[in-house]
Order: sequence, then structure tokens, then C-alpha cells
Amino acid sequence: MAATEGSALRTLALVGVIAVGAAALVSGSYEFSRDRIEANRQARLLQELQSVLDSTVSEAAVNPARIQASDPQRLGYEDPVDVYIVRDEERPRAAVFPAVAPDGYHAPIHLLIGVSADGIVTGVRVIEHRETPGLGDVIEIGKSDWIVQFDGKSLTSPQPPQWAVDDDDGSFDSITGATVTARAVVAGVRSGLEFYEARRAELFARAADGFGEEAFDE
Amino acid sequence: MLEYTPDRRPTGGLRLPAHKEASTAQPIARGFMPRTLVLALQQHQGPPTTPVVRRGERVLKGQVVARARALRSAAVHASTSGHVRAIEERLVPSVHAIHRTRCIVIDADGEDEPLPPGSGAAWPEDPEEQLERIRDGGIVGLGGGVFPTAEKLGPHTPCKALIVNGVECEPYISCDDVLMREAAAQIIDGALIMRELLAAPVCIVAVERDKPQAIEALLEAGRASGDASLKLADIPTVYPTGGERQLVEMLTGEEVPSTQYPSEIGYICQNVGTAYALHRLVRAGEPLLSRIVTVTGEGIARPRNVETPIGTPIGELIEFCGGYVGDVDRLILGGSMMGYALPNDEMPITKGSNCLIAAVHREVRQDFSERFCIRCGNCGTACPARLLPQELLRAARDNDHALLDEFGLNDCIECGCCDVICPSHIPLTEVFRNAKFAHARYQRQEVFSAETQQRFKRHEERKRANVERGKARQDHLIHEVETDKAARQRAIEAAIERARQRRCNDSDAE
Amino acid sequence: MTELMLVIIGAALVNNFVLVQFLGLCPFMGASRRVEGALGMALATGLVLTTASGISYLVDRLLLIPFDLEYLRLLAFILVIGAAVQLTEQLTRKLSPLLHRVLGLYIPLIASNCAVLGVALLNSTANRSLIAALFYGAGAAVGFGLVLALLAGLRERAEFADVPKPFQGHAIAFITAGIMSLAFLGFTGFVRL
Amino acid sequence: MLIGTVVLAGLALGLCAVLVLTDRLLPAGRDRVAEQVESLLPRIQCAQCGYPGCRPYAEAIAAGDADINRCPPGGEETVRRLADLLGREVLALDTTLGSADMNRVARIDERNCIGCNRCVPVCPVDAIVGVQQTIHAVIAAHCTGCELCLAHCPVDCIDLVPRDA
Amino acid sequence: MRFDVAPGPHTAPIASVPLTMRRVLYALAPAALAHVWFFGSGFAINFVVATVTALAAEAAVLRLRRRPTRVPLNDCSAIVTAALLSFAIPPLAPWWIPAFGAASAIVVAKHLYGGLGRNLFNPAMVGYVVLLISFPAELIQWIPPRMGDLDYQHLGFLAHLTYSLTGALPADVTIDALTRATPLDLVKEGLRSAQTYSEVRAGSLFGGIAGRGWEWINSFIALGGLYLLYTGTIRWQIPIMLLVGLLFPATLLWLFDADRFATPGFHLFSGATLLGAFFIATDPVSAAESDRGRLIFGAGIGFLTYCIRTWGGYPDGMAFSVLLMNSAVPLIDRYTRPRIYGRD
Amino acid sequence: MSRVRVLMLGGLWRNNPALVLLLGLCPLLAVTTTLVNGLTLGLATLVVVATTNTIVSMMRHSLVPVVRIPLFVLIIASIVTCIDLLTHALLFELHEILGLFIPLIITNCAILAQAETVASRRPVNESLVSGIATGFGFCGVLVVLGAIREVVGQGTLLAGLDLLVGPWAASLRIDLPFDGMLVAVLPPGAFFGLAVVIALRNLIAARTGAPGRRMRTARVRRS
Ligand SMILES: Cc1cc2nc3c(=O)[nH]c(=O)nc-3n(C[C@H](O)[C@H](O)[C@H](O)COP(=O)(O)O)c2cc1C
Ligand SMILES: Cc1cc2nc3c(=O)[nH]c(=O)nc-3n(C[C@H](O)[C@H](O)[C@H](O)COP(=O)(O)O)c2cc1C
Ligand SMILES: Cc1cc2nc3c(=O)[nH]c(=O)nc-3n(C[C@H](O)[C@H](O)[C@H](O)COP(=O)(O)O)c2cc1C
Ligand SMILES: Cc1cc2nc3c(=O)[nH]c(=O)nc-3n(C[C@H](O)[C@H](O)[C@H](O)CO)c2cc1C
Ligand code: SF4
Ligand code: SF4
Ligand code: SF4
Ligand code: SF4
Ligand code: FES
Repeated sequence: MAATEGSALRTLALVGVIAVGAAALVSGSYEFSRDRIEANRQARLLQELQSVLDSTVSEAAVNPARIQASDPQRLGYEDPVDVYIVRDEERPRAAVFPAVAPDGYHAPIHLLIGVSADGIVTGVRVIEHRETPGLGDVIEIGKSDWIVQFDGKSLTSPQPPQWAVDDDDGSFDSITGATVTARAVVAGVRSGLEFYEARRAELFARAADGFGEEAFDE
Repeated sequence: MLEYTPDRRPTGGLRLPAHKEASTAQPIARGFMPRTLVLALQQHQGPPTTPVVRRGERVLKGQVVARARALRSAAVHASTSGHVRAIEERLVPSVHAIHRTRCIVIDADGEDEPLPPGSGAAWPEDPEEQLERIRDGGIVGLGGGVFPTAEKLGPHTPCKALIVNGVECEPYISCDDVLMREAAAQIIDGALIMRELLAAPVCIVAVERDKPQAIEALLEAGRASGDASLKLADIPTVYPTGGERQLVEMLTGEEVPSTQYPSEIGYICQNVGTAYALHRLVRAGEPLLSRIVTVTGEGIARPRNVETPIGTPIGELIEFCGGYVGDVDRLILGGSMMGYALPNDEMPITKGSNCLIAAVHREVRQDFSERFCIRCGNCGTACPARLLPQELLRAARDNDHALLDEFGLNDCIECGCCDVICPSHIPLTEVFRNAKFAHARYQRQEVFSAETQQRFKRHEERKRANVERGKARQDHLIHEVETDKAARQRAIEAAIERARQRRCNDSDAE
Repeated sequence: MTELMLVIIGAALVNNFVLVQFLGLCPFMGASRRVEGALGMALATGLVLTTASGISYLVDRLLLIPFDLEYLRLLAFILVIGAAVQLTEQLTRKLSPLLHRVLGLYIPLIASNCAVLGVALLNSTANRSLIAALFYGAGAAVGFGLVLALLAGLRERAEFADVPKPFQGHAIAFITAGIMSLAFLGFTGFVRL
Repeated sequence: MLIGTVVLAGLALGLCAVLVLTDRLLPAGRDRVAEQVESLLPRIQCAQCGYPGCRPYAEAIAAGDADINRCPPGGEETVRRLADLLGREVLALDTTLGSADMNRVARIDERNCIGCNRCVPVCPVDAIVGVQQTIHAVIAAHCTGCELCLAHCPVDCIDLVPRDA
Repeated sequence: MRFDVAPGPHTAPIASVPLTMRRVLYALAPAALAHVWFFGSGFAINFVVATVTALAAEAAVLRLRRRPTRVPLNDCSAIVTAALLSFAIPPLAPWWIPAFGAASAIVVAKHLYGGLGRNLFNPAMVGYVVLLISFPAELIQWIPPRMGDLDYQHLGFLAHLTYSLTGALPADVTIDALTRATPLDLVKEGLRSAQTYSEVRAGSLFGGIAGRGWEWINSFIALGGLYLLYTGTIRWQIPIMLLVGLLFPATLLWLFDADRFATPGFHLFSGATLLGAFFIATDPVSAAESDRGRLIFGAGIGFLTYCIRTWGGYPDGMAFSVLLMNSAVPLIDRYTRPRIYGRD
Repeated sequence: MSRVRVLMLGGLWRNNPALVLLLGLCPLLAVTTTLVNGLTLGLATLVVVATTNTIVSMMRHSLVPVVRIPLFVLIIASIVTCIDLLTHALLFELHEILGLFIPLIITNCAILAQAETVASRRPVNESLVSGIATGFGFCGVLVVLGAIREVVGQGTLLAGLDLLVGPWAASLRIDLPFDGMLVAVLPPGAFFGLAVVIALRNLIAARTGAPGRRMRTARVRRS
């Protein structure tokens, strides 16, 4: 079915036309929907932030500042991550940042941690994990509220040695048949808090003198 | 004579209970004389013989009653004296099955009168003549193949070794065993004659380890003969190392190529009985008149080995061994592995009949209920031909002939090992036996198709050629007619002539 | 080097494209009736996978990102793949007509073989190096070819099984594939990505 | 937006240009499928498949125009092997087409044969011999039992008998 | 005199399927007793439940297909499946675990393919893997062996039975108190969380070579395996090559770094190694057919098992490796056909 | 039987893309963890296949074999991308659950197969009909499979319907008394589930005597 001279040109013409048509169509709809999509994205992000902030703070969280921060040891991310500082008029109220619990049973567990200005956990959520369904996956909020037990905890209460699962005489419930997972998450949250303690001042400072750009542009 | 043990393990095979004690207890019973003889004209692999006696004629012991006209054939002799009652078609047990063939039926007169002495000429010098004599002596392979011995001894690709097959691996059969015990010297002599003819550098006598007496006797005879080329190999008692292909592999490590015979790679395999028969022919001028038959099984009163005149009706032979005892369940001709069941005992012993088993119920396989193959692979391990019976089975059951070829249906020697070891009790051997027929037909079909295709091509070409020739002539005519007047005249007249012709033809027809 | 090996193992076994990530199932089911056909298909797909993942990687890096046209990614990739497939189609049709007959509809289907697009997209999102991208493509191809050949063998054997009527044909093939993917679960957690 | 269109169109054009080129340059491979198919057919040219002979049928199959179950002499076996070769579904043999089987041969009844010579050219394998006005005979060894000659005998003195009879 | 004829060979068959299967069961008996001794009557209960369901399922399917039921039910293969399945699941399990496992083994893995001899995959292992991914929580509830010095109260037969049937435990005990991680679990987690092997195996569960109690059971299994070899029920190719495939890399890596890798001895006597080598991989139906094929088949299983144990997500990998190699069997068979006598 | 009915029956039952032609399997198996997911993707696919069929068939005369495949996929892809963008912009909630699957639609072989076998040869109206029938056939299978896997796998039915049609639907969710076996929602379960559905279809086909596919396929020939 070799194309003849004539039809070769026709082919190319045809392809050109269709390609242009297609591209135009797509680009058009892209132009049309870009802004709305962006808006939606921000709404989504806001939701996520609020999920780890307690209600008192979350009103204030309308427009947090986004700061790039990097701490491979404690956060487990090689590249800098986004830390969101939630402020009301005068002072920062809380911070939200991701952290990795490296030694999950099957794979590292990705967490999103919310901490109030004075270092008390306002919420923890598991963003991504590969634990065994029906065993390790009770750390998802959908599956059980095991993860909620972190709310209100801080590096001072319980004392650092108690930052462990009860199998290891810590003060956090472990998960039957999934101690490994539980250990991993506890450790992850803890090192997340340590990061926060270590860098809080600097982060707030940067947020205050407008280092970090506004997370959302109205 | 050198005794040695081959250092190879047999491929596949089984160790089976031998069941030979009963028949080897007594020596060979000689001098048994039947009342009638049924001599089949075809008792060998190859074209049948042609009778040279008439009804009512009296024949003497050793007299030729049917001549071998073709090569690959062997004469038939009267094994005792008597009158020819009839020459008729009868059912005769041949190597692998019963078949219908013409037979010379003789009423023995009990005198057992031999041909006048000296009527047999001296043993000739010239090999050609010697082979001729062997053919006329009616000697065929007694190990089961009943292949004319003259043929196998004839000029071959240079013979590397003569293998004298005294293995006798199959359960129940003991005719070779007793013969080796009692006639070792004659066997060795016969073997040396064969070696002579074949100009074979060595002659290996192969015997299974479980026959110490036979081995002793042979060694004795071997030493006595003082021939340096003789060797005796004792073989592990594994069935079916006696099969010539297996034996060649066992002794030499060489494999007989799939479609060839041992002779084609320089190994000639002869049964000990054959050697003995040859000895009798050469030294005593006596053609093949009788053979040793093992009559055994729990259904026989006096199991034993009998020197049986060829053509003896089985019934009479059994009678001679004291008849049946207990309820005989199956009458088997041959061993319990390769032999087949006879519907009755009226058929005659032929040159190939080595064993008769009158088996009672518990002796033989009874349940033929079959399960599905569980792929245990035991059949593959047991197969001396290194086939995969379970695959063959599948291919055979939905007759996929391409697969059958690939898995080597025709390399199956039907030894039955796979069958006996199969935990699912699948009648593999039977399936393969039948498949071989279908497969042969299929292969003929393929050849035929190819030829047909060629014929068709030729046919098409000729047709095309005809058409073109016709067209050429027509063009030529038209051209002529258009060019000159005379030609046109001729054409017109010719046409009228043809028309008239046709008319009178039609009127004739009416 | 070890990373690259891990990439391959990961793509071929741990996150096997077909059995674990559910990509490229149609050719997996459609071209696995005979081992010969399966091997042919594996080859064709492998060709497309590697070339396509390479080219689309370049397109991504050299065209789309510079002009920030990420929203055209799908379009561009699928175009590249389509071309690559058409090329393969030409090749098989002209070099091995029999294979072309056997694979029939399934060659064009490689185009929409999700695996191919999957590789391209995953490459661009997991921003790998060009080499890594190629290895990833190769790994995916190996994994695809492997399970395709295995399934083909199993289906050939299943034809001799005595399958309940409703399950004969495709159903039993899916059961078999299902058990295969059970087996492949054994690889979970192998490469801790 | 404009860039996007241009880029994509460019990409498309470029790729298609390549395709057109390769399509030109690649040599068309020799198509052996028809032969392979034919080698699986009985090749007895009985034409019951509705094609003038095995080869045409083979070509039709190879081109995908014909079902693989149209060869009565071949029987189920042939259908199966064709399905294997071409990776097609096995179909039940179409028995409406004919009944020729290769185990029968034609025999000409000498008593009735008028030597009209009409059967001779019909036989695809030249299995019929005989000249005008003399009794004709079938060479059983060549006859495929394709039944083609039967129709052409004016006094129908040709009938089919088992091959080995 | 007339006789009825029958096709040869006339020698009576020297093996039969039911006998083979019964031999396998005999060979498993000692290990089963040891299991009951060390882990309580849970095994017995599971075995009974599994057997009953297996036979019931088989009967049901055959009825449904209007097939004769007697012969298939008598061949004992379903019981073997059930037995091996109950060796794989923990003794302390609710009744529906063995029941479900056996049912899916028999129905899905065996009878969807037409029953004994036709199945492509090892039924018991299919059953086990389905359980493992469906109910992981139940399938890791192993209890420590009965050893004088381990502080641990053991359930009596009745307690086991009630738990199996109702899921209720005696008032004073909780499930967490009963269950422990198996040695394989411990080693896996230990080595993963940067402990050295010797630290891990300082734990009270470990004996001379591997887990206490487990050592014994596995020894008895090996004994049974030798019996199978002796009676010719299985041949050496698969078991030996499986052990080689597992122990060779194990030894190498252990020599290379004795802290980060468990000893070969541990691998040999832990988890399903010996059971797999002698009883599971040797399942004739789902194994390769030729001897050479079986060498590859066995080695493959051993090697994969080692990889999964060492680098994979699961503590043990026998079931997965068996299924993986099962799916490779057709290709193995295809490329390892023996050379036919007299052909080249 | 009129052409249209033939086409309808074909797409819906006789050669249903998922059950008979075995096309579009990836989304089919990947997405059907719940009924709602299946339904959503099914509808999206329906739209796409109908539109593409129409467009392709409109320009079928000007198609050139050499480059037909790139053209088909180009068309399909652009339509899908538009749908993706638009849902993302206008039906954000829906896009939240559907987002990942929509790109999968592009690679749905069923659509390409339709373009290749039907749309590029048949007039517009027939192509449209066939497209719709195929779409519904596909969607049906998605729903059934989704239902089976949801019930067996997590012991619920119609979970998450509210995301699709609004909060009121949350009440429709059914919770069964057992909490499922994971195997059904994991990859193996997808295969087993589809196997069961196909088997059911075969049963019905056999009952109604409608031409199911011939069961026993060709025997093996190794070589
Ligand atoms: C199939 C399987 C999956 C497992 N998945 C996990 C898991 O997701 N998380 C985990 O911590 N441990 C997991 N484990 C490890 C064991 O459950 C281990 O015994 C447990 O982590 C420690 O036991 P315990 O929690 O009962 O003390 C898994 C084990 C198996 C066999
Ligand atoms: C049809 C046929 C042809 C034979 N042709 C030869 C031959 O050409 N040369 C030869 O030495 N043996 C030939 N033999 C004999 C075999 O080598 C073998 O000796 C004979 O078949 C008996 O052996 P068996 O009992 O193992 O079947 C032939 C046998 C048969 C059945
Ligand atoms: C399975 C099998 C077993 C055999 N066993 C013996 C045997 O034990 N002794 C024997 O002489 N021939 C045996 N034969 C026949 C030999 O293959 C061969 O035909 C014979 O030795 C050739 O010698 P002959 O031509 O003198 O008969 C057996 C054949 C087969 C197929
Ligand atoms: C040596 C031997 C090992 C067996 N191993 C298994 C096994 O691991 N799993 C199983 O389900 N059945 C096993 N069986 C029983 C039987 O072969 C199995 O159920 C078939 O696969 C069912 O078709 C075994 C049988 C024998 C003889
Ligand atoms: S009968 Fe044939 S297949 Fe069976 S063992 Fe003997 S040679 Fe092998
Ligand atoms: S011995 Fe019987 S059951 Fe075993 S593989 Fe061979 S045929 Fe099958
Ligand atoms: S029907 Fe006759 S002509 Fe047609 S393929 Fe078959 S044999 Fe040839
Ligand atoms: S003789 Fe008649 S039947 Fe025979 S091949 Fe010729 S035409 Fe066909
Ligand atoms: S839908 Fe993925 S390959 Fe067909």
C-alpha cells in the first residue's frame, strides 16, 4: 500500500490539517479552563492543609505563606519541600509540612504533619503508603482513626523516650500484626517535630519578612 | 573367552519379577511328537513361500514343503513325516498379531522318518552359496523378529561386531536360558560360523546377570573353542535391554539412528537360538525343524521348556505339559510384556513363538479403568527410547500427526514399560500401537498429496499449452483466409464437408 | 549501574506493567494464544516501547518543556507512539507477513497499548535521565514479553485441560492470568522505591 | 496557544514524513503465507471449497477472504492445522460443500463407457486414460476421488468405490 | 478351548494414583504429630476443616458437571492438598480460613481446569496465597512453640476449637498475648532495622539452627521426604535442586557478610523450605515433566524463594516461587525435551 | 434484522468489546474496584467513542493507510484531552475521582479498534450507532465487574456515588454484613472477576442459543 507521489503530499497536508485542528482544539480548551483549574487546585490544597489543622487555626489558614525548606535527615526528602506557615494578622499560628517515614514495611510512608505555633501536633495524615492492605493500611484515616492519636501530642508530652509504640513500652498504640508500620509512622512524626523545633524560629522569621511567596495569589 | 561387564547403565527400563524359576526347574523336554502339523507359508518377515507339495503326498522329516522364491524369505520344512491333508488358509500367530495365511496341514504318521542320509550336500565354500543354503534351511531370527537370517548375514556395511543376544530380559521366557545351559558349545559354534560369514572382528555374547549357569556354560564352551574374538558381556537384569537397539547402546554406547537397522551401522544382532539353529544346519545338515518353547504360567500343570516341532498346534503342546490347571484366565503367546493374548489354543507354534503363558486371574493385569495422566513423568523415565509417553499420548488421542512425528511415535519399540509403571493405568502401549497405523496412513496421504499437486501442475500447464496452440492455429487460419482467395475457398469447402459428415453421422445414429 | 538494574527489575517484575499496573492487557490477552505469536508480539512491543520512550522523552525535554506546553504532552506522546507503531506495522507486514497475519488487529493496538503511553508519561513525571528512561522502557518491554510468553505457554497447555464449558476459551485464560498476577504479588516490596 | 499549535503540527508532519519515506524505502517482503497454507491442504484439487483448486483457496485464506473450514477432503484435522498456522479460531467443518474423501476412487464401468473422452480433460490429475472411441480407465493410484469427472460422463458410467477395493 | 483376549502388556501395573497420594500422607504424618505437639491442636482442627471442605467442594463441582464422583474422591489428592494447606496456615485460625483456602484451592486452581492432572498451578499454594493477600491479619497470627522455658500459656484442645468456631478466647487471654512473630518475621525485620543477625537470633524463639520447635517439625518433614524418595514416589531432581538453588546464594552471601544475612542452616530449617522441597514443588501435576526440566524448575523455586526472603516484602516466598515457576513450566517443558534415542 | 439493530446487538452483546473482543481491558480491570468508578469511566468512554467514531467516519474518505494510526490516535487523544481539561475545570469533584482514569481512555484499544474496523469504513450514522452501542456494552461490563468486585472486595455497594451525582446519593450506599476479601480489589481479583463475567456471558449465550464463540480452540502445535 505504498503511497504514490501525489498522495504523499495529500497525506502530509491531511496530517497537517488534523494536527493543527487537534492542537487548536486542545489549546483552546486549555486556555479556556486554565484559570478555573488553578482555582480548583488551590481549593484542594486548602482542604488538605485544613485536614491537619484544628478548627481554631483553620479559619486563619485562608492564606498561608509557602516557604522552601530542606532537611534530608529529619524530613527524609532530598530536595527542598514546601512548608506552609499559617498566620493571622499579627503572628504565625501554625505550620504544615510533609515528612517521610522511611522504614515502612513495604516502602517509605509519606506523611503530612500540621503543628501549632507552640509545637503541638494539630493533625497528621498519610498521603501515600504501600503497606499491606488489611494490615498496615489502618494508618489511613479512611480505614481507622489510629492516626488521630497524634493530635495534641508534642515533643515534650510524651517525653521523647515515650515516642514509641506500646510494644516498645512507648505511649502510642501499636497495630496488631503491623508493629513495623506503627513504629515507622511514630518515628516519622517524631523526626518531623524535631525538624520543626530546630527550624521554627527561622521559618517564622522568613515567613514574616515575606521571604516565602504567598501560597495563593488572590 | 573374556567375560566383562559393560560400564553403562541402561537408559530407562524396569526391573520386573522374572517368573522363570518354574520353567527352568527341569531340563529341556525333547522328543515330543505332535499328531498334526500346521506349517504356515509365511513365518518370517518378508514375502511368503510357495508350496512344493500336493494334497495326499507323503512328506519326510526335513523335506522342503515350501520354497523361498524371493530374497528376504526362508523355506519351510516338514518337521516330521506324514501325509499332506490340505493346503488352506488358517489363522496363524505371527510376530505382533494373528494373521490369516495359507498353511500346509500334515497328518503325522508317527514314524518320524527322516530324509535318506547323505541327501543333504556338504557345506559349500562360497559365501553366496552358504547364504543360499541358510535360506533353504529355513533359518530365521528366533529372538522375536523372525527376520530371515540369510538376509542379516548377507554382505553389509563392514560389520564392527556380531552381537549374540542371550539376554532374554522379558518375564516368563526362559527358552534361551535353558538352551544356553544345555547347548552352549553348539551356540558358540553357531556364533563363530556367523562371525565367519560376516567377517566380524569380535563376537559379543550378551547374557543377563541372573543366568549364572548359562554364563558358566558359555564361558566353558568359549574357552574350549579357544577363539580369541569371543567376548561375554553380562548385562544388568533390566527389561528391555534385550531389544537390539538397547543392546547395541548398552554394549557399544552407539545409538542406532532412528530410521535405520543395527546392521546399517555395522552391528548384527542374532539370537542364541538362531545361532544354535545355524550350527545344526551347518554341522548336521538339519534345517530349522523345531525350536525351544517355554510353556509356563500358573495355569500349566508341568511348566517346562519343550523342544517343539515347528507347526505343532498349541493345544497339543499344552497337553504334553500336562494340560491346564485352575481357571486359566488368559493364554499369552510371548512374554508378559510384549506377548499378546490368544483367543484359542488351536493355532500352531511358528518359528517366532518363543513362549506360551497360561495365566491365571491374579497373574495378569486385570483392571483397565483409566485415570487422567497426572504428569508424574515416570513413563518418560522408564522409556528406553527416551520418549515422553504422556505427550505422545496426548498427540495420539487427538491424532495430531505433526506432533506425533515430533515426539517420535515411530521410535517407540512397544516395550510396555511406560504402561506398567503408569500410576494412572493408561494403556499407553496399546494407544501407540493403534496410533502407528493411523500415522502410517497419514504419512502415505502426505506423499500422495504432494504427488497429486505435481500432477495437477503438469495438467494445468498442458491445458494452457493446448489452448495456446489452438489459438495460434486459429490466428494462422484467419490470417490466411484474409490474405488469399484460394485459401478462403479451401476453408469454405472444408467447412461444408465437415457439416455433411456430421449430418450423415447423425442419420446413422438414428 | 545498580540503579539502572533496579529500574529494569522494578519495571519488569516488581511493578510488572501487565499484571500489577494493568497496562497493555489487550495484546497480552489477544496475542497469547500461541507461543510463536506471543514472541513475535513481544518483539514488536519491545521495539515500540523502547523507541517510543526514547523519542517522547526527547520531545518532552526539547519541545514541550521549553515552550511550557505540558498540557500537550498526551497529544504529543500519543502521536509519537502512533508513528512508532505504524512503523512497526510496516516492518512486520513487509518482513514477516505470516506474523502480520497472526497478530492481525493487535499490531495497531500496540499504539493504544497503554503500556507504551504509560512508560512515556511515567518517564516524564518521574523525571529520569535519558538513559534511565530508556532502561525503564526496556524493563517494561522485558516484563511484558516475559508474561506474554508465559501466558502463551500456559494457555497452550490449558487447551488440553477439561475446562467447564462456560469457562472454556477466554474465561480460563483470565483465570490463568489471575493466578499469574497472584504469583507476581510475591515481588511486592522488592525494590523499595 | 499559537506555539502549541505550531509545535504539534510540526511534530505530526515530521513523523508522518518519516512514515511515508520508510513505506517507500522498505522492500515488500515476499508473501509465503499462501504456500504455507497450501501445504496444509489436501491438494487434491477437488474444487469443493468453491475455488478452482487448492492454491486459489489457499490464496483466498491467506488474504483473509475465505474461512478456513471449506475443505471437505481435509476434514477437521486440516481446519485445526490452518487455525494453528494463522492463529485463527477453529470453525466446524462446512459439510454443506461436499463429501469428497480421499479413500475413494473413481472407477469407469467398461460395459457402459462409450469412449467419449469427455472425462479426460476434466480430471485435474490426469488419472483417466483412453483415447477417442475406446474404453477409458482410471488409474486408481492417481485418482483422488475428487468427483469432478462424475458429472461429465454422458452415460454416467463413472462411480466411486473404496480405494482398496 | 477359548480364552478372552486383552491388550498387552499383561504384567500388572506396579503403581497407582491413590497409593501415591496415600504415601504422601503417610510421609506427612510424623511432621503433623510434631506440629500438634509444639503448637497445640490447632493444626489438627485446621486439617479436618480443610479436608472436609476440600472433599465437599470436589464432590460439589463434579455433581454440578454431572461427572462420576467416586473415582476422583477416592484418589486422596484433595486430602493431600488440604494437608499441605494446613501446614501453611497458622494453627490459631478461625475455621473459615482453612475452609476458604481449601475451597479456592480445589475449585479455582484444580477443578476449573478439570481436576486431578489438568491443573496448571499447585492448588494448595494458590489457596494459601489467596488467603495470604485476602486475610493477612489472620495469616500472621503464629503462636510460639511449646517449650518449657517460654513464658506462655497454651490453649487446650477445647479452647482451640472454640476459637476456631466462634473466635472467642478464654476470658483471661488476648489474641495479642498469644501471637508472636515467626522467626522468619523477626529475622526480616531485625536485619531490616539494622540489627545484626546474631543480635536477632539471641531472641528466645531461636534454637540451635533456626526457630525452636520449627527445627523439629522440619526435621520430621525431611524424614518424610526421604521416605518419599525411598519409595520412588518422588525423584531427587526437584528437591535437591531446590535446596541447591536456595542454599547456594544463602551460603555465598552469608560468607560475604555474616551480620546482614542469615545462615544457610537457618534458611534450610525455617519456613517452608523442606516442606516445599519434598512435598510442594514435587507435585507431579504442576511440575516440569522431563528430568532436565525438573532440575531447572527446582533450582528456580529455590532461588526465587531466597530472593523473596532476603529482599522481598514477605517473610517467606515458597508459595510465590512455586506459582511463578508453575507458570514457567510449559516453556521449560518446551525447551528441555530429552533427545529421542537414535535422533540428533 | 435491520442494520442498526445488528450494529446495536453487536456492540452490546454479540461482539461486546470487553467480553468478546477483549479490548479496552486496561481501564476495565484497573478501574473497576467499585461500581461507581466503573460507571464513571464507562460514561466517559461512551462519550469519547461516540464522538471519535463520528469524526473519523466523516473524514474516512480522505484517510491514508500509511498514516491512519497516528491520525486516529491523534483525534482520540485530542478529544480525550479536551474532556479531561473541561471536567477538570467545570466538574472538579468528579475529576477528583476520575482524573487518573481519563488519560487511560486514550489508550483504550476498543476505541481505536472501532475507528479501525467500523468508523473508517461505514457511513456516519452507522458509525455513530455502533459507537454508542459499543460504549454502552463497555460501560455495562464496567458496572457489573465493578459491582462484583466492590461487594466481594469491601462488602459495600454504590459507595462514593455521592461524589458522582451529589450528596443525596450517599444514602444509596449499601453496607453488607462482612468486610470483604482483599483479593477481589487487588489485581488478581480483577482477572478472576472478569473471568466470571465472561463465563456468565457464555452461559447465557449457550442458553439463548445465541452464537457464543466456539469454545474449544485449536490444539497446540509446537515446532
Ligand atoms: C503477608 C504479610 C504482610 C505483612 N505486612 C505488614 C505490614 O504491612 N506492616 C507491618 O508492620 N508488618 C507486616 N508484616 C510483618 C508481620 O506482621 C510481623 O509479624 C509484624 O510486623 C510484627 O508482629 P506483631 O505486630 O504481631 O508484633 C507482614 C507479614 C506478612 C506475612
Ligand atoms: C521390515 C524389516 C526390515 C529389516 N531390514 C533389515 C536389514 O536391511 N538389515 C538387517 O540387518 N536387519 C534388518 N531387519 C531385521 C532387524 O534388524 C531385526 O533383526 C529384526 O527386526 C528382528 O529384531 P526384533 O526382534 O528386535 O524386531 C529388518 C527387520 C524388519 C522388520
Ligand atoms: C523390547 C524387546 C525385547 C527383546 N528382548 C530380546 C531378548 O531378550 N532376547 C533376544 O534374543 N531378542 C530379544 N528381542 C529381539 C531382538 O531385538 C532382536 O530381534 C533379536 O535379538 C535379533 O536376533 P534374531 O534375528 O536372531 O531374532 C527383543 C526385542 C524387543 C523389541
Ligand atoms: C509428591 C506429591 C506432591 C504433591 N504436592 C501437592 C501440593 O503441593 N499441592 C497440592 O495441592 N497437591 C499436591 N499433591 C496432590 C495432587 O498432585 C494435586 O492435588 C494435584 O495438583 C491436583 O490436580 C501432591 C501429590 C504428590 C504425589
Ligand atoms: S512402549 Fe514405547 S513409549 Fe512406552 S516405554 Fe516402551 S518405547 Fe517408550
Ligand atoms: S506415567 Fe502415566 S500418569 Fe505418569 S506421566 Fe506417564 S502417562 Fe502420565
Ligand atoms: S476442497 Fe478440494 S480443492 Fe479445495 S482445498 Fe480442499 S482439496 Fe483443494
Ligand atoms: S478420475 Fe475423477 S475422481 Fe478421480 S481424480 Fe480424476 S476426476 Fe477426480
Ligand atoms: S486497553 Fe490497554 S492495551 Fe487495550
